[in-house]
Amino acid sequence: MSNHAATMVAHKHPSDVEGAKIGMWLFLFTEVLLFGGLFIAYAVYRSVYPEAFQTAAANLDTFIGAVNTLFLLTSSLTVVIAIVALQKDKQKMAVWMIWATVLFALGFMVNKYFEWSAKIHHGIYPGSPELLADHSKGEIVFYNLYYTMTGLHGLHVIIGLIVFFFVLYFIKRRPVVTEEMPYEILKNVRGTSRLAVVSEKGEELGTVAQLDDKVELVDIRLTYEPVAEKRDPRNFVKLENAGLYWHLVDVIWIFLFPLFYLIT
Amino acid sequence: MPSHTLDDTVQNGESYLDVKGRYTGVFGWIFSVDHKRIGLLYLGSVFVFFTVGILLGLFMRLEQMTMGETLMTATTYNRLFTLHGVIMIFLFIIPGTAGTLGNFFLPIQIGAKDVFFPRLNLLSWWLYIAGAVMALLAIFTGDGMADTGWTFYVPYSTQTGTNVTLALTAAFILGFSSILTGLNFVATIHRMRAPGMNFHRMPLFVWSLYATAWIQVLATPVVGITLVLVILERTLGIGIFNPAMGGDPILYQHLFWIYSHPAVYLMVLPGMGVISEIIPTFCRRTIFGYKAIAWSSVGIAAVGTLVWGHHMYVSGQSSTASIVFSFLTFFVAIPTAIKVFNWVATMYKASIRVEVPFLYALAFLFHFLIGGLTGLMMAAISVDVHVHDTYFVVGHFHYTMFGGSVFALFGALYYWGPKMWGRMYHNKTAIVALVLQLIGFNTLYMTMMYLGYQGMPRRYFDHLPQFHDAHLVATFGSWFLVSGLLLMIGTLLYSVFRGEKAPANPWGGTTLEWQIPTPPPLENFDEIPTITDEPYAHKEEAV
Amino acid sequence: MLSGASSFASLVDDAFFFILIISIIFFVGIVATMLFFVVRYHHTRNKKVANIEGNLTLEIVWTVIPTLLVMGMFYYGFIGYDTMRNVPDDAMEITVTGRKWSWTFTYENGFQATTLTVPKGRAVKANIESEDVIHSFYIPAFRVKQDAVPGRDTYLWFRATETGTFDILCTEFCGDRHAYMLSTVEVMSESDYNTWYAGTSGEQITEGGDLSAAGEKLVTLKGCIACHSIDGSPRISPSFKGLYGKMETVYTDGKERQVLIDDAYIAKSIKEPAADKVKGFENIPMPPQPLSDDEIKAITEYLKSIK
Amino acid sequence: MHENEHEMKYSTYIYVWLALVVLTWVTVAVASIDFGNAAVFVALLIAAFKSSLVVAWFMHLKNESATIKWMVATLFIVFAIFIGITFTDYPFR
Ligand code: HEA
Ligand code: HEA
Ligand code: HEC
Ligand code: CUA
Ligand SMILES: [Cu+2]
Repeated sequence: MSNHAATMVAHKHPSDVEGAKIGMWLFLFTEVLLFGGLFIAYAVYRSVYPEAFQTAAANLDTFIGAVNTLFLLTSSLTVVIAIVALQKDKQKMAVWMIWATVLFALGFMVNKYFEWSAKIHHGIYPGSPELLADHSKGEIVFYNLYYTMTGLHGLHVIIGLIVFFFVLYFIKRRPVVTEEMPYEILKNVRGTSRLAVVSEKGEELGTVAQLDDKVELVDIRLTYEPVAEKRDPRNFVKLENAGLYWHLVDVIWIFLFPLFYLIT
Repeated sequence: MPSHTLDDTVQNGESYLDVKGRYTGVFGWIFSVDHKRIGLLYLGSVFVFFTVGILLGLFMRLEQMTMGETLMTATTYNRLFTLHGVIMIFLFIIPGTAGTLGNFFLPIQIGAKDVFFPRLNLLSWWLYIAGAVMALLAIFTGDGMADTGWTFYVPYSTQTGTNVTLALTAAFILGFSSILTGLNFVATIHRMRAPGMNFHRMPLFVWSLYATAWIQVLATPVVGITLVLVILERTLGIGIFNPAMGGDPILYQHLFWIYSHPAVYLMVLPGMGVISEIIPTFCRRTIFGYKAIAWSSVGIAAVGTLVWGHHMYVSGQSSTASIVFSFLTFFVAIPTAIKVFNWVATMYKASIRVEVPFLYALAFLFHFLIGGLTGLMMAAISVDVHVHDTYFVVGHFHYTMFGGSVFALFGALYYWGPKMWGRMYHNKTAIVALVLQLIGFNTLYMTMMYLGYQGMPRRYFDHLPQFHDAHLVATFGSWFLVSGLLLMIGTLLYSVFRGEKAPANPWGGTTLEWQIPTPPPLENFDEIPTITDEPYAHKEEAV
Repeated sequence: MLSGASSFASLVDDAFFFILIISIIFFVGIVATMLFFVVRYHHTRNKKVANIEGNLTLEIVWTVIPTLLVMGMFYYGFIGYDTMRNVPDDAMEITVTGRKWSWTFTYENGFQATTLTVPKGRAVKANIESEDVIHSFYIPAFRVKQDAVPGRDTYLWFRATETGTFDILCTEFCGDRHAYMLSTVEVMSESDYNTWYAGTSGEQITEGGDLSAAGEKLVTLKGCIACHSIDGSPRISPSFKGLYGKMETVYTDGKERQVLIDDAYIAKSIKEPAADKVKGFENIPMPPQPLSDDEIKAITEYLKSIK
Repeated sequence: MHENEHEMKYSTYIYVWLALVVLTWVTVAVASIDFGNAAVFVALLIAAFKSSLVVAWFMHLKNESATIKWMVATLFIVFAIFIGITFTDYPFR
């Protein structure tokens, strides 16, 4: 250990939840605008081909669309419940709710799969000969948009699923906390012999009591057994951010549903 | 009175350049999450690409020296200006000022130890490198670099056999790198200001970065998805812009410029921020109209989102749209004018020291005025019908981007270089380089504007005889510019490794970066300062 | 300055000079003030600074004055544009077709040519269309420009005020030979024009009898020679010289095969160029050419004749 | 955990979810009524209402700081501008 120890830990500012939230929201903004570009395109083409859009929309199955809407809405509900549960230290409940979310998301994808494959089976997919031959330009545009927008949305659902698996992993894992110990605290613990100093490779170097005065910062790792009903605060933030992302996916679908399925 | 002087609190912390972390050597740099090292990483990589970009510019000029095919074929020329544009915009100037100077000085200027998300910051740089490598790969794979121009207009870009897909993917990734930087800066500015530093005590460079960051976050995703749509059309045949499938090629232009017009302010705002730092420092007095300058950055960013259609007056958009866009475009001139007037007013009753950074600030003003005022000419619809897509536009944007943003960046390197690497530059050489640049720059680009008004279209591999003499003059000017740039790069490199050691505050600056040691210690501040006064509080009596 | 040869020239130039003059006043004023301050308040001359933090009156003045001025500029640009977009009722119409990389002009009687001829003093409306990618129809001397957008018809109009020949350029990047997508417009006096126009006919070129001669005209008119040379010299696509009757290596659906170039193959190459891609040119797309069967026959005859 | 965090209740969210389900039903039901051109607006209006429920409750925007609320407002203004100004073009062609 040397007094360079400080550089071994990333500079950590005191954990600032508000800042992390700002970051997350800004990230969501970019997602909104990513879809935003497509919504602009949709708006433009709808204004150019109003009738064709209605004819084409009539060919999409409202029932599947509505069921999928319910799936996503419910999955959003299960996510918030998971968050509340974690806040109330009900870890098991939270885990169950995340699984429920995953299930609904899978249900959504399965539905989408059947919907797409039925359409593709009928020869309706971008650039297909049937589409180009039998449909008006407006309808072609409609289907192009439909595949792009629901496709991009589906991609987000898949990403969301992966994120939830990560969150599950974090909630269940044995937490290891690396913290920076400020100088003042270090001063106070210097005397104790109960804390061990360990090299980066893991070999024990002695006790804190034996540290010389030059050391100003140490990198400490706390490993503790998870108590069944105790949460690691950082998991909460992770779940919350995953939830924000998931709700956004939901919000986008709330618009996609009427725009593609209902305006007939 | 500067009340946040830290001289007494500063202790001899080790400079960030010497600190040894988990990794050493190159890895100590490319895996470092220290904002200062990341800033320098950007600086290094940006300058590599800048050199490539200017070389391409030089080749284009050489081709234009003669008529007909001499140096290269038309296809090569078309790839060159595409690559030149892509490099200069996505690889050089957008990450150039924000990524380099922003990363290095934003945390210091607000009294923070780092940016809010240090690891995300490193990720941005890695994404930048990934995008850059991909752009360069596009040259060697498939059928070679795209030949579409940096604007990638459909349907040409969906039909050409060249490697547009890879070039677009590169641009997409670079866009994400830029978004992450912006996001990081907004969070940093909101959450990490030193106690007492409210928004109206932030240095103006920080204000300009704040406005820039918002543009990065809000406009970039739109172009991201647009480029994806072109990729989808090329790979999967989803022709959202394809007229044969009912699509509208002009919609692509709307979506492209929704980002790319605000992007020009992304390029120039940080530069303007730099100028707002340099001027009061060398005038030794407080800045005139602090709030006006600060809020005009936000104003430019805001109005800048409303005007994209001025690139499309003759595209076939409706006349109504052209008129509305023209009307709105003129309003960006107002916040810009406010900045210019306040800068000049700052020189009134000042005590001016004419050092190289200050000379660059003057050069910035000189060029940017020309660039901006020609912008007004093109904003007037009937004039733009004539000059659109001619060398007049090329002249305009080199004046704003090169004469403006890039000169501001050069000025900043002289101004902040001593702080960044702790060494001074050689004064005389720097001045000679500047003079060469000025002569070359104006000969080159003023001539281009003349050519443009005569009707010389841009992106022309060859030119008609009546344009020949002016093209010769322009090429001649480019050689002066080359010499000036080479000399400058030489001087800067020399200063990095061999220059005299720089004092902590060579210019008598008042902002926080001048109150800490040179080069700054790893965590910038031992103790986070408390701010009680405006950033440019100079003493009345010069020392 | 570039001479102006249409009624718009003065509109555009006046707006330009109006802005230019204001710009020069501001530019010179600002740069001069700046330099004056640098000299006057150089630290060797002025040691005591005045930390003036701002001045609301000044701030307002230099916001309001530029605002008024730019509104003037907008107005100037707007009236010019307004005139450009409102076509007089008596305008004669011409269709301008842009394609890689040539222009074709079709007159009201159906006559087609690769250069434009217009009468002096009469309003001419050009209906602009594109067969492939975006081009832009630009006549610098007339100060007019309009993009040719596939799938969307655009227009412009002008009234030539001087006789003579002026350049037509393409100003939207459209590929390799963008810089050679040139033509000219000849402005004739009204009477000369009428005589010339009376001599043209909209009759199909293929109706003349000699098919090969018709084919020769067509390859120019339809822009084939923008890409295909007729003397065997290399361009971006196979030369027409010696093409007919030769064995060619092509890719069909990605598979390489040999074909004999005969009538049927030529017709297919023109209608569905993407079906067989000639080896060595497989990445250069040839746009499908909207030609009638007669025209294709004529071109085939012509190709036979250039061995 | 964090002092400024709100005590959350399961029931609130279940009510919000119920509202969302009902609104979904309303959109579907309303779609069969012929509003003519207004149909899009009705559908979008309901969608906007639904999404604001999600944003306000599920995403807790309601309890966030004024800064974040302002940021979200900025986002929507900017997006509205993008669409709005694009529409100076298409209807006037
Ligand atoms: C740093 C980059 C930058 C900046 C800052 C600007 C600034 C401006 N630009 Fe520029 N522009 C580009 C980069 C930039 N531009 C690029 C890259 C292109 C081409 C893209 C392509 O096609 O490839 C382009 C193209 C472009 C066009 C399209 C031309 C065409 O293709 O036909 C137009 C048209 O309106 C325009 C206008 C303006 C205006 C009005 C400003 C204004 O912001 C300028 C405001 C500044 C001033 C006006 C000067 C200071 C003010 C005063 C001194 C006050 C006194 C003046 C009065 C108000 C009277 N620009
Ligand atoms: C920051 C932006 C930036 C900068 C700095 C430059 C710099 C230069 N540009 Fe740039 N230019 C653009 C951005 C920029 N350009 C963009 C966006 C386009 C539009 C592209 C498009 O149409 O899509 C464009 C288009 C463009 C054209 C129009 C092409 C056409 O339409 O046909 C031309 C023509 O001459 C040109 C020339 C130059 C020149 C001569 C320089 C000079 O400044 C370069 C001067 C430097 C040198 C001449 C070389 C110096 C050399 C070194 C320092 C290194 C030497 C090293 C060794 C010898 C090992 N540029
Ligand atoms: C934009 C450029 C372009 C234009 C314009 C163009 N062609 Fe082509 N042409 C090509 C290219 C490239 C090829 C080779 C690749 C391919 O087969 O598609 C080709 C191939 C051909 C071939 C087959 C040649 C061979 O060697 O097998 C014929 C015949 C032909 N073109 C006729 C025409 C005619 C007739 C016209 C005008 C009406 C025309 N082309 C216009 C680019 C062009
Ligand atoms: Cu056609 Cu350029
Ligand atoms: Cu612009």
